[in-house]
Amino acid sequence: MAVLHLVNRAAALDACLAAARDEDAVLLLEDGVYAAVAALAPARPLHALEPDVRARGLSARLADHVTVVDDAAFVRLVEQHQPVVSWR
Amino acid sequence: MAVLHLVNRAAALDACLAAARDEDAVLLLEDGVYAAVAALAPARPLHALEPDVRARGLSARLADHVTVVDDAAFVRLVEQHQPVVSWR
Amino acid sequence: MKFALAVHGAPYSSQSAATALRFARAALAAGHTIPRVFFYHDGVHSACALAVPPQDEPSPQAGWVALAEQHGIELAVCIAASLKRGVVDAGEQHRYDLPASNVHPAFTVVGLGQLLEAIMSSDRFVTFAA
Amino acid sequence: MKFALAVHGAPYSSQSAATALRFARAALAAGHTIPRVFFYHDGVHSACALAVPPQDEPSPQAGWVALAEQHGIELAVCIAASLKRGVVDAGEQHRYDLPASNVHPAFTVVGLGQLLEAIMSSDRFVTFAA
Amino acid sequence: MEAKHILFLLRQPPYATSHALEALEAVLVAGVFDQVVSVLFSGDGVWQLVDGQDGAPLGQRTVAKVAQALPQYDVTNLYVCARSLEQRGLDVGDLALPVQVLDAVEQRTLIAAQHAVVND
Amino acid sequence: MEAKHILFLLRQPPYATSHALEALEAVLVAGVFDQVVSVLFSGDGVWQLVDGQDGAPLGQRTVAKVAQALPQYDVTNLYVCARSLEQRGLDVGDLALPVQVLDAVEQRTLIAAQHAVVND
Repeated sequence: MAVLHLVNRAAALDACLAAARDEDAVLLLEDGVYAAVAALAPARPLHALEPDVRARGLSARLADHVTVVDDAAFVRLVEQHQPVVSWR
Repeated sequence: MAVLHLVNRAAALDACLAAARDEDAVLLLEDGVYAAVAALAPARPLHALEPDVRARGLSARLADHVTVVDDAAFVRLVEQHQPVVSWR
Repeated sequence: MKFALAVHGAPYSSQSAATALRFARAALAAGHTIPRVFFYHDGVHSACALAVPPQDEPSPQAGWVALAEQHGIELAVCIAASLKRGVVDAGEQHRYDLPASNVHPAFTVVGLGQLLEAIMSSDRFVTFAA
Repeated sequence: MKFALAVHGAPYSSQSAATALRFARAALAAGHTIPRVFFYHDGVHSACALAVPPQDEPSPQAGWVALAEQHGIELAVCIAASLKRGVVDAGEQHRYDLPASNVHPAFTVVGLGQLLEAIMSSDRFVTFAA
Repeated sequence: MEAKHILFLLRQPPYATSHALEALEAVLVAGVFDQVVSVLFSGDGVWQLVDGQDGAPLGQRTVAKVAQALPQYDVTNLYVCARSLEQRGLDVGDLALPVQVLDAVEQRTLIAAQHAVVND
Repeated sequence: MEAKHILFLLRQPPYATSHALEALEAVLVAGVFDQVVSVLFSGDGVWQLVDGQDGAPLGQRTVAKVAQALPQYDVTNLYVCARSLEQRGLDVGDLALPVQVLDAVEQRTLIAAQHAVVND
């Protein structure tokens, strides 16, 4: 099964990506969503948590390849992946 | 008067050095002392706080240009500098 | 599915508890069960009954308490982490001769074994890091 | 010299309070005075009277209390930061109808103005960051 | 008592912790003390200034709104680090309030002119 | 109940916070539950392993000593990230206990084989 990586600080994304396979999913949340900004986002598929994106005023500033997901979709990502790994 | 910069996380040293003048003093403390390790230390005079260095097992691993200081010398640095700026 | 959650951060110094609470609501709404939420490290501060949130801000604790009552979730506070941080129930108050206790009655103080038990008996384990 | 100190981190989630305590001892030994230590942000947890440190580890709070008594230091806890984190004295317990209070009597709950006053009236201001 | 030069060096991002909000509250209080108060946003602290924030989805106050109140409390020396903006792909057009952009040399001069620096 | 594969991913440096120590305590407890327990030290977590530590100057327990107790609690799958060591100028000779060095591919395989990952 593919792995779900949760990243709650932008600075932790590098370490996460070094340990993630192409088929694994990465969800940016909390301060991790800053890594989804166009100027900063690495070139691989990323998810970003909607309440965190919106609160920080980042909705219009994200890279094109970032998928914004709500809490219900966060739950579906957890259903579909194992294990769930947190990076900070 | 010269400035005293306190750095308590290694990752904050870059930002500190961008804001420090040559005559300013930089004291690494707490997790900041990891930036004093030979493999990581930038080429400028640095102080590192002795109890933090010793606890982490770093006494023999520091760069040559790092001066290890005890709490009494920390106090003297504060006497001799103004302002004191903290970076984390 | 059965989910086990761990909360590692304190309200106001981390979003950990707030994110976990929203996730828990969404998971329950999707039909999943959450037998236990384990509060570890600074996460134990969520159990403190003495916090007064700023006006116009929801109480993070009230959210947990309501969810636990509605869905039979155990709110488990790690004793090894809570005792040193001053989050104590009446039993510990008595044992250590402390002037008061402050754990909200909806929370239960437990040992670290309960974290492992929750992980072992669930389909997914999610840590909400500090 | 007169030093003002600010402590921003909680014991066990930051060395802030422990480093500040060692610094304060060294400063007093060198003949300086410290009229006030201001506990802000998560630093307010240092005032909680219910913490039980692990065996063989010194109590961070006992160190502050002893120093304050010997040298007449005001241990000032910021009310804006402490109330939301569940660190409350008897006055706030009464005002907000809380089940207990937990501020150690050696600490005083004050407003943010006291931080500015301490900065303005001292020769050096040192923040011990979280 | 002579007026002191007090700089608030704000480097924490908003929302994940209350450090940003609590530090801004301290700035507001400083504004009423008749000191020479300055604020420098740097590092992830520049995110406090970004336009379009809305704390509501997180049940929090909107941090940029608090920052916008600073001039009303007589805090008008508001600065932002040029390099921190650039590194994040931001410019002053992205910010919710007018602030003066400082390069590294200007920041060094600002810091060295202070009696005290308060950080978040 | 089938034995689960549980990985402790330890990335925090020791001493500044109690996260490292508390996470190691959880590993020790996990050791008695008859599960397949592994520990991966990575990022600043590798500092937990460095030889010559002494918590006494900080009034704390020595974290490397706690890590050294892991094998006695039947936790023998101990791994460290090769890149994290290199970045800090460290090699296995600097460490206080024997651990197996994993490259990035091996770490990905280890993580993907887990039922649950506990982080610090």
